[in-house]
Amino acid sequence: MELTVHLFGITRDITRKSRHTVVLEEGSSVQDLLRRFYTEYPELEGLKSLVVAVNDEYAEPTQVLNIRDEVALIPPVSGG
Amino acid sequence: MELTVHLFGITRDITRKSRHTVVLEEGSSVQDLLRRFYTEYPELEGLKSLVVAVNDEYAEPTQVLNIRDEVALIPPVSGG
Amino acid sequence: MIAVTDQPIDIQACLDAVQSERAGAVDVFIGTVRNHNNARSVVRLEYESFDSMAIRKMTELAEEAARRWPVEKIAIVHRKGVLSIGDVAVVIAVATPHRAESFEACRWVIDTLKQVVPIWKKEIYDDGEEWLEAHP
Amino acid sequence: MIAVTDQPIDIQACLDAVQSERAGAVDVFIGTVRNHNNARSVVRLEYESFDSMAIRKMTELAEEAARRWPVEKIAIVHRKGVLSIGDVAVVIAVATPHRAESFEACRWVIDTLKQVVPIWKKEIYDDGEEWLEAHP
Repeated sequence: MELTVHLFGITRDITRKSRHTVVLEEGSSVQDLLRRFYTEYPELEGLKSLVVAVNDEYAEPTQVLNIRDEVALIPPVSGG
Repeated sequence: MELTVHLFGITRDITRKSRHTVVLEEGSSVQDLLRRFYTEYPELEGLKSLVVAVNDEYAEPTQVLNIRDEVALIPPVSGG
Repeated sequence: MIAVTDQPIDIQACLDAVQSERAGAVDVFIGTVRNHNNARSVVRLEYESFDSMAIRKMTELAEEAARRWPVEKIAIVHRKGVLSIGDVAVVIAVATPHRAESFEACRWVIDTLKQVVPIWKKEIYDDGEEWLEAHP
Repeated sequence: MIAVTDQPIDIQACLDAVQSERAGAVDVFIGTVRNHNNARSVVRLEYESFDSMAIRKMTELAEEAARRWPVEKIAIVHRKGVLSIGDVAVVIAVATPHRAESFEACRWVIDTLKQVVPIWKKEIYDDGEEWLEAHP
């Protein structure tokens, strides 16, 4: 399945993209998605944290992804 | 000596005056002044507290009063 | 800015007064007239102030807050006279470099103001009136 | 009122939004752009927001605050885009019956917002730039 992942802040700077399309096997998890990003952009390993949001909610690493999910990488937030 | 005492809030209501002139002996203290008020207006005894301000500062009961002092009765404050 | 006023408090003026390039945080406390107190329905309030001493005490609060916390700027403004439900009675604005100290200083100022500043509040109800805190 | 905006935050609108006859206290936190951070001179800031999720998380904060404290009304507004020194980045206004709970709820909201709301701050210095909190 093909997923378009939204990128913000430093992840946008590292990837030089605000969206990145990833092709994953059916049944892939949040962890699988993150592994793919770390392989493609090793600089992401240097971040204090990196989590995934699915449909505007923080997702557990084991959560299985669906083709209709809206997915985003969330580097450490710093609002306020 | 003759002192004019400023009255506020409930002390103004009890005495029905915003200023009250008191004649005291030279060397009288804040405590002497309060005693005079309690004698003249026994209803003041019902207050939660009653202190005296001299020249815009809270005064100790033993402080000696001077004819040039600006004196006020301070019932319990309730600003804010 | 330290003031006791019989005019409506201009909150934006309080904020402008504490504007500082070195401050990253402003905490503002706004005390307003509630429509009830201790289960009684409040019609209006009257605040009376011993102005000269109130200003002196509020100035001392500002100075003491600046000793205890890294305060860049502070505003303390209290209304007096007749107030209706919803009217602003007091505004305290404290600008500090970081947020924790703005909250702490602002709360200390309002808590201490209520104990030491010679201002008195009378609540007027449907069926009577009362000077707050006067009796045990 | 819950919002993320690329326009200057209207603080008076936030105050109007939390006006309540049952509230006696409003605590307002205003986060502004400081001219320095960690001893570096800040030229400007850029805030980026994942809007849909930010609004969702801010709404959850408002709901959770109302469960923990007797909140009458609450406003949470965050700015995004390019900000200059002195600009307002965030406003949180909490109206409650009494003052203690307005301070507690407001502080909890800003503290938690900084941990969970997907908004990112880049500081631009004379000699470089940095996404805050990004690296260990």
